[in-house]
Amino acid sequence: MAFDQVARSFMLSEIVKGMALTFKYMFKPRVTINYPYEKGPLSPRFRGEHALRRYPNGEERCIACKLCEAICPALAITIEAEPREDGSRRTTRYDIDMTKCIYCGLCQEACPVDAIVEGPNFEFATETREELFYNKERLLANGDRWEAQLAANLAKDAPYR
Amino acid sequence: MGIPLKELLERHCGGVRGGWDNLLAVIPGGSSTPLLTKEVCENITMDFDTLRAAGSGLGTAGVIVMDKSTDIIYAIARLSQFYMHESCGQCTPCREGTGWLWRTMLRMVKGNASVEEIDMLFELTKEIEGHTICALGDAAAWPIQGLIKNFRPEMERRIMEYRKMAA
Amino acid sequence: MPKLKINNVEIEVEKGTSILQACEMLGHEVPRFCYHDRLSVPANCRMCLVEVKPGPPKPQASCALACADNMEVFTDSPMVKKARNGVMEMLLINHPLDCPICDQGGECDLQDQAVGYGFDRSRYYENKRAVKDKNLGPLIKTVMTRCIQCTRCIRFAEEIAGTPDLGMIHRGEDSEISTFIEKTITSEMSGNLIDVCPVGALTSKPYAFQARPWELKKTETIDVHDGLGCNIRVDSRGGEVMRILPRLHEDINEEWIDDRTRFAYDGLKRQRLDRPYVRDDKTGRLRPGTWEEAFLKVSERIRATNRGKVAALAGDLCDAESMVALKDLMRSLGVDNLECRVDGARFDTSARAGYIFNSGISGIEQADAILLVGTDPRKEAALVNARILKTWRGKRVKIGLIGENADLAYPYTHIGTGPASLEDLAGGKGAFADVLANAKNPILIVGAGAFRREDGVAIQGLCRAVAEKYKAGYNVLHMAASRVAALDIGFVKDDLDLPAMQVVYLLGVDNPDILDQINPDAFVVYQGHHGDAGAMRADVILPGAAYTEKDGLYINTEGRVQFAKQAVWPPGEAREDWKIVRALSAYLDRPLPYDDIIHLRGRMVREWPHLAELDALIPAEWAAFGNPQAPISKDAFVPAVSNFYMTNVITRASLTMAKCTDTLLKSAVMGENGSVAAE
Amino acid sequence: MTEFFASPLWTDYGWPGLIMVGQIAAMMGVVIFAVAYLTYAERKVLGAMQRRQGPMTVGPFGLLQPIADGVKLLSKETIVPSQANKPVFLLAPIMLFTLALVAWAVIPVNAKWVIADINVGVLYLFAISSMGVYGIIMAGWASNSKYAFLGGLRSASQMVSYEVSMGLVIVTILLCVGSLNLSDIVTVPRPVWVQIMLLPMFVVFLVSILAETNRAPFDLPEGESELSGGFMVEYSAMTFALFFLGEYANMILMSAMATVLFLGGWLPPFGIDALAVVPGVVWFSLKVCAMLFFFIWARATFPRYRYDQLMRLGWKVFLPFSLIWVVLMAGLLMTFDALPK
Repeated sequence: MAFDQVARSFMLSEIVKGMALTFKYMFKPRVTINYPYEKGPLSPRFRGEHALRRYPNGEERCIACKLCEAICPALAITIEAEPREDGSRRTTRYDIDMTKCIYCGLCQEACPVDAIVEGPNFEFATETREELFYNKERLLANGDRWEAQLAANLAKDAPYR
Repeated sequence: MGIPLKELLERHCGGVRGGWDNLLAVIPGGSSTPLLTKEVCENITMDFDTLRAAGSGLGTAGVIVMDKSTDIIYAIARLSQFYMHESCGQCTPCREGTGWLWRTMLRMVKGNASVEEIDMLFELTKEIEGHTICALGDAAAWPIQGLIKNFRPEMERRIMEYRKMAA
Repeated sequence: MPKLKINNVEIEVEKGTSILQACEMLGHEVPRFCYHDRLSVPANCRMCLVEVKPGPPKPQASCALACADNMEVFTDSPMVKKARNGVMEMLLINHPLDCPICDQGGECDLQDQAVGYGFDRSRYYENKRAVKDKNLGPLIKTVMTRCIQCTRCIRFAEEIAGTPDLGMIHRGEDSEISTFIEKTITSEMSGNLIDVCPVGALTSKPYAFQARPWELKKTETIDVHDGLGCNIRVDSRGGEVMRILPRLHEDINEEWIDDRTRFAYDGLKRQRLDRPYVRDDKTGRLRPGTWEEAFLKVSERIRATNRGKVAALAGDLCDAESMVALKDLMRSLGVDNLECRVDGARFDTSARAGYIFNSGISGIEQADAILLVGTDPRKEAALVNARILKTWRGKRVKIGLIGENADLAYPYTHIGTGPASLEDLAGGKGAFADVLANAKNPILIVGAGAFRREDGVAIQGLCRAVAEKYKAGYNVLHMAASRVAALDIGFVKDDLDLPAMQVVYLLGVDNPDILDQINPDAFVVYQGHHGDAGAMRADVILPGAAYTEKDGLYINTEGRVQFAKQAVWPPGEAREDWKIVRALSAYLDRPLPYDDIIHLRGRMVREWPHLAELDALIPAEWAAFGNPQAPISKDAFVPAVSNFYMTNVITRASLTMAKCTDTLLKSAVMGENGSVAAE
Repeated sequence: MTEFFASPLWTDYGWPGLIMVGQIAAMMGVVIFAVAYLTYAERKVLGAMQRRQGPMTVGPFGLLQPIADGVKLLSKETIVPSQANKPVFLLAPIMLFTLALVAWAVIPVNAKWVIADINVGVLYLFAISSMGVYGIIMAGWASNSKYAFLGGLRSASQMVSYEVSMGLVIVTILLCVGSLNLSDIVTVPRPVWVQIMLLPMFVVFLVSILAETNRAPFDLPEGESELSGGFMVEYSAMTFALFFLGEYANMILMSAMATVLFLGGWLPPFGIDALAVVPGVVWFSLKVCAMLFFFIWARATFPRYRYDQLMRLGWKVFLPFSLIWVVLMAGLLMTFDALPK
């Protein structure tokens, strides 16, 4: 063992250095924020709670092509469809099991009409599991609630798609 | 057969309107063959091999002569319309392609197009040519090919003009 | 035998083979839209272009070019690739590209091939063409804008279905497929247009937007709507049958199925018996009960009844297993009143050759003269009719018909309407007798309906006489999927006195005629899957499984044994039929000696070894059957099927079939158009 | 009544007893309050060193967080595992907590401010703190869980190991002081060179009290990442809270012990008399706080020791080192005639 190593070990220099480091850090600015009162910035690509969007005229976008259902790696999406009265293709059931969802965003990628999107909302904790089984009404309501931001996010991301 | 084109036109057909120098282009074989410019017409003979070598064909040998008063792009566009109308609709390239050609040509007439579209148009004719059951597809393609080969500057000029107008 | 090279691999093919077929043999995929194995070749889609040397310096349509010696073919040269890319671009410019809302999405030829040959963006900025949708009736949905004018549908309607209802109108860009003119399609095989169409222009109307191909469970099984045992694929999702598609079987259905087979599946979801019912003693009405209650009631009544007064009848849709189980149970009780000919037919069952389709369905193609007796094959077995049409188109065979005049999609000689004409033929009289006599390979197709009369056995004998006289193939065309199996296992009794029976066990019997013969005081047990005529008459209902819900053996009219697989589970408390019989046997203290289907099959094969020969056509030994000497009435043969779309409990419960009956049979009478009715 | 208050029963026993009870209550109150805010301080300091916020939500700057935690733990259900030895299981946390409090009886927080100024204070303190290991072994054994059991075993050997060197450290102190009374230890003056010589012993003592209180980097008995909580894995609610309180009370106790032994107790630092205007109890508290800060600081800095390293350090480094130092100190004191009279 080299002399300086022994010396260092006896002088506890590593220990002192380590403690000096932590002590120094104590006076550095905090990197976290006081979450529920302050919020950090979100990317337009942030993948939060799902929403089903509508066209500006109120017509729902989803055309029941089932591509999101097909691509969903967690098998969280369930769709049933049939012709609507006017003959157009629409879902009769659009369920997302949010307990299964892994927020990969593939449904959004797959959607040819930008109907299913993952919005900026991440505060949707619930008290019961049942509340996390989203149905079509819930998803459309989400879409209506977040539409302004969803549209803005999509527009921001559009040049890169 | 084998008669020089110039002799055919000048001696036997009564000459080009306004004199030989007023010649713009000649379509040597009916409407379906690529056109020949005046320079080529100078000393070409009307037979299969020579015309093929010049990038055209004898075809039906129905010679169409255009003098300088002709809007050459419009003339070819009119031919495209003819072929679109005559397409029977049986095989795909001709059914779908002739309409596309005509519509693009219409825009070319006005100049409402981009320069790249001239290349696209040429490629398009190549996609139709040789891929159909009968020769109507080829026939629709060739006049446009002749136009692009020989009168591309004219087409580009028109596009630029249109742009200026629009701006 | 031309020898040629494809992609530098030498191959020798039969004369007349197209290059496309030769490429397929070598495993080179050649894209195509208009070409279809069973249809004529128009070579108009131009997708199958290949480079051929020697030849003009342009690609050739491989589907229309026959192989010749010393050809050199390239399927993946730059020229070919470029040509196909060009054609694909042309196909797509006026295509709406609405795959997300198209039912063909996921199983679309255009989609698949666009992946291989398409460009990733469009250069076409002009307006796209839109085409008005056509009304093709209640079965086929059209989105004609998606049509790529491959004309497969036109050729199918004309060549396979024999109903030239479709055609192309206008020309050039404006050409579109249409019906002649503003009519619906009247073919009973129209559903195949959906399969034939390479894009989403023609899709299934009842299935519209219901499911995607990738989410369906595919079960390969056998159809029971007619006696042919068509090979089908049942696509199901969860516990629901979503659609039915044909499966290739060259000797039965080729790759077609008729509309009843394809579209009657919604009948499987309606009017189902999903729990046992028992007739209440006080009110006299059926009320829901438990299995225990039902079994106790049935076993009580059977115990209390003289065994000679108990009968069991097997209906049209039964599998062989349930009939064997029922027969075993009845035998162990000492009951021999078993009958499967619930349509009222009478014929001699002593010789197997006397009740099967001896020539085989594909054997029709070898025939050079066909005599149809008391049958309308178009309604009774549409695919047999298609096979006759194919034969007729191939070599213009002479076809004769004894029975009611009908539109059969091909010309035929109408010989007569009753047995008298048959007697004439047996005696060598009449013009068609010469045809038969001169034919090398004549066949006789007798509809099962011809035996539905008092003198059925005599008719059968007469037919045998005709067959023997002209050395013709003798073929019975059964309509019930269960019939041949029931006859093979001996589920028959010739002199059954049904009105005298006090307990009648109906295994899926819903034929009103035979139900009317049952004594009104008799105790009736109905085991089946639909609440139909039989269930209405029943005192106890035991809910069974439909053909998509159980594994079972079926023997088709040719005597071919086929295995049907379970696709979905029976609804509610319903169970597989043989299991119900097995459970009942325990209540009667005669437990059957098998607890699972493997042992039951083992027991079946021990007694009838031919049941183990799956999908094999075993020639039946020719023997004397029928009685030509018996008295014969002069009555004309009565058609067995009046409404093609309503032949059994499933079709009667089907909304789609009801719509077909409504629109196709009432508005446009089938048989009004097209082919010559009589020469 | 008056005769009762005049009687010796009251003057000799009643009144002093009452005062004693008052003193004990006050001491307990202070200690428990200190424990509560020690947890808060720990979270805040750890947070700061990791550049986080720490508790922020309950009360201003999260100051009410310890109370919220206490309420939460109190209101939860106490779960006793079905296979556990119930009496021992429940006794263990009570014992641990009680021991942590009992030791405070001899700690002088100021001149004459001590509940029981006994002559053998050091021995008492040492004995009581050593008994803490029984609580942990009992908990580990009674839980009937392999994690708890393993944690208990580790704890036993760890505490025993470090008590040896701790004992030697105390012996060194006693050599310098010549009394077992804790107040004496504080007040007997030490020459500067003695203090310098005691510095290595202070380091040994610091490390040993870390190990003795199962604090990081010697928190092997708990070892969340390997034993999922160690000896108290099966404890919940109030029983868990008692362990928690006991452990933190022990920390404070050990800090107080270090203060008394090495840092001069309630005396102002560095013997500066001018600072004596500040009451001794404040100096005592400040010194204890500094020690506690060291505890937290060490936790923020060092990763957990491996078990064999822990044993090596205890037996092969500290034990020989402190033995040599005891002999050395004794020799020096003898030589320079600095032994206390």
